[in-house]
Amino acid sequence: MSEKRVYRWTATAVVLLVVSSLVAACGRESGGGGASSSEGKKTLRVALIGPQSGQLASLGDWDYKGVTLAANEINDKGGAGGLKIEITRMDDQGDPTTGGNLARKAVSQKFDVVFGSSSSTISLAMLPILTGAKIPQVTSGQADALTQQKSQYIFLDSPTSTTYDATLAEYVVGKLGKKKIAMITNNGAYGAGEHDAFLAQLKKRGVKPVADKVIPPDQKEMSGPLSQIRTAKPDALFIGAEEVQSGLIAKQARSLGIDATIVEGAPAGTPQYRETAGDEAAEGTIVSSPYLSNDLNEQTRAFAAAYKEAYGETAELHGAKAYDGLQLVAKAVASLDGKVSGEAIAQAMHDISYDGLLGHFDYNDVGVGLSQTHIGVIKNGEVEAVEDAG
Amino acid sequence: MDLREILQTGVGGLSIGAVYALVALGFSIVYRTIGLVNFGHGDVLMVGAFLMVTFFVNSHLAFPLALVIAVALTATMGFGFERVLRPLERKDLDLMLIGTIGFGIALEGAAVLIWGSEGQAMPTPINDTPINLAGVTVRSYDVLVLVLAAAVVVGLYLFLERAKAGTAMQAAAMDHEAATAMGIDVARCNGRAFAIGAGIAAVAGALVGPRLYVSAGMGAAVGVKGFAAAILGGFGNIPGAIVGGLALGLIEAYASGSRGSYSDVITFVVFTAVIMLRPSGLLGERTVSRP
Amino acid sequence: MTLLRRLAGAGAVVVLLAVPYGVTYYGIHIANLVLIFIMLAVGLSLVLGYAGQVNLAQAAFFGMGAYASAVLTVKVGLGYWAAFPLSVIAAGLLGVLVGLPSLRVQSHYLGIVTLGLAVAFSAILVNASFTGQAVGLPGLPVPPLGPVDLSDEYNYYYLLLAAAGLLFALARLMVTTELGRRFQAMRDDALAAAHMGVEVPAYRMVAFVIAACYAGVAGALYAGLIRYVSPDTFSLAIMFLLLAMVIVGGRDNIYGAALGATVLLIVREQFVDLQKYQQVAYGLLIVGMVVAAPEGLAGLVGRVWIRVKRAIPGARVTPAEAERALGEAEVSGLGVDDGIAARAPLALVQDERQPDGVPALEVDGVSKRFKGLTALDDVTLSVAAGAIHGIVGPNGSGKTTLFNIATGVYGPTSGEVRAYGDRVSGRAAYRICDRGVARTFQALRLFRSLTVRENVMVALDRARPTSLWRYVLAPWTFRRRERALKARADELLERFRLSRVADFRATNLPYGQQRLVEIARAMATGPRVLLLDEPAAGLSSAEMNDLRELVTRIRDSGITVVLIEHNMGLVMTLCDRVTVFASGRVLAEGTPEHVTRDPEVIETYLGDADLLATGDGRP
Amino acid sequence: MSVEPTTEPVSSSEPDTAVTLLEIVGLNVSYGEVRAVRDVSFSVPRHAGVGIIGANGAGKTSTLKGLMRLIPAQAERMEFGGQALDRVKPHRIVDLGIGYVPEGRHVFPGLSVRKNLLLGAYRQKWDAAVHARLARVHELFPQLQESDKRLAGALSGGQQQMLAIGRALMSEPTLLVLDEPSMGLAPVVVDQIVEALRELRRGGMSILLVEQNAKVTFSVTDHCLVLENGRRVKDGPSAQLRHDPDVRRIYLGI
Repeated sequence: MSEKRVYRWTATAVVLLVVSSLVAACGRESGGGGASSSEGKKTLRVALIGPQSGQLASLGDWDYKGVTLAANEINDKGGAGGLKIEITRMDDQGDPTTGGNLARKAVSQKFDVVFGSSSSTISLAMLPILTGAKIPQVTSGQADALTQQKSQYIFLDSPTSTTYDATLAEYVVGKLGKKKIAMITNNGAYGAGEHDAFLAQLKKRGVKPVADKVIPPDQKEMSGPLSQIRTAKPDALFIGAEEVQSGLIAKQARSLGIDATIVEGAPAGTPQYRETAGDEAAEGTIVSSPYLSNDLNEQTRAFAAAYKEAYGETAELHGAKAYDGLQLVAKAVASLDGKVSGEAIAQAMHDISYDGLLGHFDYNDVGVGLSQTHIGVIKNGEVEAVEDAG
Repeated sequence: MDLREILQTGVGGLSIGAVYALVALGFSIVYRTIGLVNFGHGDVLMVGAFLMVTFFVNSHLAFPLALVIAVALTATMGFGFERVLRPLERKDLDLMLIGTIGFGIALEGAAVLIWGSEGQAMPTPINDTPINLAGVTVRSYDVLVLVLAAAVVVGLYLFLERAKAGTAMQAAAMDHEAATAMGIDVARCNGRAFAIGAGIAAVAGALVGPRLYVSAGMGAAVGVKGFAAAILGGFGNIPGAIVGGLALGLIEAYASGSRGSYSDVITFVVFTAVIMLRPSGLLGERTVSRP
Repeated sequence: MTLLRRLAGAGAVVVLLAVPYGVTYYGIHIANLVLIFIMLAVGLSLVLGYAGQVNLAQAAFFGMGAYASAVLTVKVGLGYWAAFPLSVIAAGLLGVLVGLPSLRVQSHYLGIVTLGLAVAFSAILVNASFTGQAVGLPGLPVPPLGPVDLSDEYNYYYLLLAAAGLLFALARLMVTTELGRRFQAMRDDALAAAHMGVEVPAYRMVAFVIAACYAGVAGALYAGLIRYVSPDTFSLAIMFLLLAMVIVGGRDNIYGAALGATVLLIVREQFVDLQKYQQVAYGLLIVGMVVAAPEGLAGLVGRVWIRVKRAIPGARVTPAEAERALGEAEVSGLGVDDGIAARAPLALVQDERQPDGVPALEVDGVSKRFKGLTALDDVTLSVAAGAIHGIVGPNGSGKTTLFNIATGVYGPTSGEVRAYGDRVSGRAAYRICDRGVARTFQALRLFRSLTVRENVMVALDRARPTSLWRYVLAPWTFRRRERALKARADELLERFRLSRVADFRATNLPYGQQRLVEIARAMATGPRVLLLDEPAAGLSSAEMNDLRELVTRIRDSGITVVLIEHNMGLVMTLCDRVTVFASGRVLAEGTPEHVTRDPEVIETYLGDADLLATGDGRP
Repeated sequence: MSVEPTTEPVSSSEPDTAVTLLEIVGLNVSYGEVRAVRDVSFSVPRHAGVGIIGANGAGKTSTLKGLMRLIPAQAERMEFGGQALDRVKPHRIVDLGIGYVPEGRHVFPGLSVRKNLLLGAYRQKWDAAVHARLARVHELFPQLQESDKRLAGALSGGQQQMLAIGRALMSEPTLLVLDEPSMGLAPVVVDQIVEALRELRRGGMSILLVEQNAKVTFSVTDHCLVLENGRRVKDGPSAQLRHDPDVRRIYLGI
């Protein structure tokens, strides 16, 4: 028996020796990058952490395009308070653990600002790490849970679910007077947030949903719950799910003969929703979104043109959110004239206000900068703004 | 749930069940002839679906033509896949398990490289007008799915029962030594079986494309359910795969109908109960002749 | 040699302790994750690699450990360390639940069932309100440890190192003692293991519970480290990553599992940037490893190490070591001619339980039908205590079926088999073994991954699963128990003159020697009745004589022998009485001389009664 | 015993010793450590019947499987009709005209009797000639015609044996190789099999028969080979071996 143990022990020792030196090496090498002293600071280092694969890949892609467009524009005009903006993209693969790991990597490599992530769950996983390291975190997630952490370093670049759904409920129940409302939401972080927010708004207006179906985020075949919704004969159907699933729900609802008006928050405003649902099923969908279309005003038209020229795609909400986010950070950094630190940037972002594509940004102490959305309706493939329902 | 709803959910269950049946068929035919449990089979379906997107959606070919091209291409790749996985055939299960999972991961990576990570929606080939049958709405595309699935099953049955090559393939599965003595080239039969399995997966991918959303990750979920369906029906048993697929589709539909978010829980708990009661599945396992 | 070993051991410990001082904040986080995944991978290696149970729910056990700790601390309000043991127990209970199907189904069936239950478990996590649904549970408490601030990952590293070291040492103890041997025996050949007294169903459940508890510890410590749990973290992707770690590392090897976990995690972190190509490379790496080096990294390291050792002058490489690493058995040199006749009496314990006058083995009207085929038709025969009883007959006449009923492979359709008066037919194989009935098999069924001595030790070991508590509560007792068991095994091997091959893998020995090992293993269970199924098949004439002498010595030491054999020369000279079978029925019974004169027997055998008449009638 | 079959060997078609159909020189087969066949040599002249007898585990089946290239085997020379066997792929052996009836029959249980037989002629087009052959097999084994549509797995042991022989005949072989056709069969069925083999011999078919039952072998072959523990210990004309004390010793051990 002893020979066996000898060879085993020595084999493990040799290998662990090699491996731990590898870990040490990779640790030391990546740590070095961020050691530039703050006085001679020439660049503002921004880490963009978001999904590049899996279900949420499109969200990650739009964030990246919005931030990069803004960065290039700012750098062309001499950078943020003289600092050249440098973006480093990291893929969290739509998994909170990887998101947490990358947040620690950002802290370890002393990034100044972190953009991420597009999903509320991953942003929530990153929040304690970045806040602990006093690094400002700008997220395109909109779950209310993000604001409940009472962090001074979290900044949502879009209104919270409550705001989306308050505007929506006000228009659907108040303006259109629809009473028989059915709800179908997935139990992912976004879907659950939308479900609770919209239900609260309905209760406030004394309306009880005629049907309230919850499905898993990856379910694709919804004929079971939809057929029950059809029996309830609703005249409005609220959807709380990501772009792709919302599209599938709309398509399957129409093919099951449900003709209720479809009512949803931001996802319904994206090209991906319309493409998945098909123009016919998407027709007439009521959308609550802070960025209804590209030709709201002069600023949005310029943004849409620059976006089209840079990426050959039509701009939409998520790109606009990220663009506003970086413009805001740049304005905050400019106001610091040189003394750049995590704390200073965060404090500046609370102090200043900014008129962006999505509206007037003025951050409260829990990280919400925008509290207003607009109502739009999808007509033959385009989102048209209804009169201001704000 | 009143009667109408029960029937409506049932129709939905059958349409997704038909897809699970096709996936299960792919699993069973490869297992029956080669003794290989290919956990990457879901990803072969994904490749088929992406080929449909390329030919039917992007290059606007007619649906039947695009379908034939996609199936032919995936089936030819099937021969190649079999060559890659041949060292794993008839090996013990753990190596086969992780080997084919690795193969699936590689396929997913390749799909991301070729078709991008976002994936694409696929319109239904015929306009999906609802047909009203005594209060129960049946989506016309569901009918097409059931018809095409039935056609594949009949085609496979005819090939196995009538065609000489099909009979030879069955013989090779039942007794590969006696088959060799009769002059049957068992190795080529295995390649052909894998190609047929891949072709059927391509059909399933094409049919499920409009229903789900074609993306690199779509294979895994459908793969697990398809494999469960194959086992439920009786692994390696061709009629069993069809019964298992439809049964699993119905279980899932009724589970998601009643307790919505717990549908996966109910589906797999019922599946475990059936397997515990009848370990060899509803119609009995047909194993391959392991040497 | 021991100097080299101690040096290497100390070196490893120093390195492990020094890691935090050489890495950045991100590096230490990766090191912490590596330690957590080592605990998970070692647990999976025990149930999948050693016990051969295809468990695809390890990620769910990991999730249960983490969530139990989260819920108990945040929702129920317990302290972290109060919740810790409860979380491990919760994971263990889930292990029992997910392990139940292993009693009914195995291999790919068990794979999909455990995978399904894991998917169901994560669906529960996503839906149940108290688990925070899809958002999960943020803001988990930092484990208090006196003055040490465990929110600092550098300090947490040492907590994880201690836990991983403890679990690794416990795993090493388990695999090098009775539990590991029984797992591997059960994996190599569950039927043969049951015949050696291993309670296969109980040990399958034990394997699942151990893997679940390992994952429970890892889960609770993960909750303490990350302080945020969400359902996505315990998904199928993590399960397949764990599986890759165990298989790429080296399947039935806890060192391999630890190695696989370390290497794969670091490779994944290094490649996290070039995501697109990483997945293809990662998938192909796994396929390549499985096809090219099924024994994994540990196997490769082992092989390299042996070659290095051979190169060092003076370092002695024992043949057993070479065989283990390089697979070549340098045993062909061991001729069989050194004989297998043994001097000392072979019975281990003079058994006083033999009530005289009661037949050693009674077959009472036994029939057995398989879906229309009648293998045995109302067979009755009796074997006197202390006799050597031969059973002969053409192929397919039901001889082996009778043995299978007597030793519990399956039950009879009707009738009963009794050993020394108490019923054995219809009982589980390991219970029949405890009643003193042992057997060898027609086709050799030695445990291929165990050495000759380990094969015998599995049979010698009479411990019941209930005595497994010792591993946790009194691990030091094993040194003494193992030494005693090894001594008894060596003594038995000496009697069978197998000591020189004790360290070789049993299945690499020449055919004759393997037959001998199988008989020695059967004798190790301390039987009162020994059933030998065609022991002479494939033996040379020299080996045949040794076998004849061996069986006689076994009988002389008070053990009744029942022998199925085709070689009539052996049967004639060895057996006191012979029963002739033909297509499932007893054709004739009596002394060898009487039986071979019976015209019906000759008819069945030679097919021509008058053939004998022309012979010179020599006995 | 029902019908008492004639015990002398059939010899209506004289073995054409001039032409050797099958020539095996120095055949060795081993499974890992176990050397099952140790340089066995024999030959089968045209129209002749050669038997291989010996106790269980003597290497009889391994010899056949080695010759049929179903298991790895080494030999100085293995020729059939002048062609070297060791360069032919296993599934091409049947093209040379060797029909094989495996030990334990190995019919295709899930296929019908008709399909089993047709697969015997897999290498030819399933045309009129093949169907004529099918009729001839039905004549030789009438029971196969009655159970034409039944699944082979549902047949009795005897019927499966006839099917296995019929299947091998479907490729119109010049040499029929049979491995223990009498195993596990009732005596009356064994007689039917023996009668069919004798009729085939009368039709000029050459046969290589491995059998444990000496009587069956002697009544169908002209020449016999005796194997013990993988080695050829004795061979000679069947008539002479019938009364040889060594044969009796091997079988009865006295």
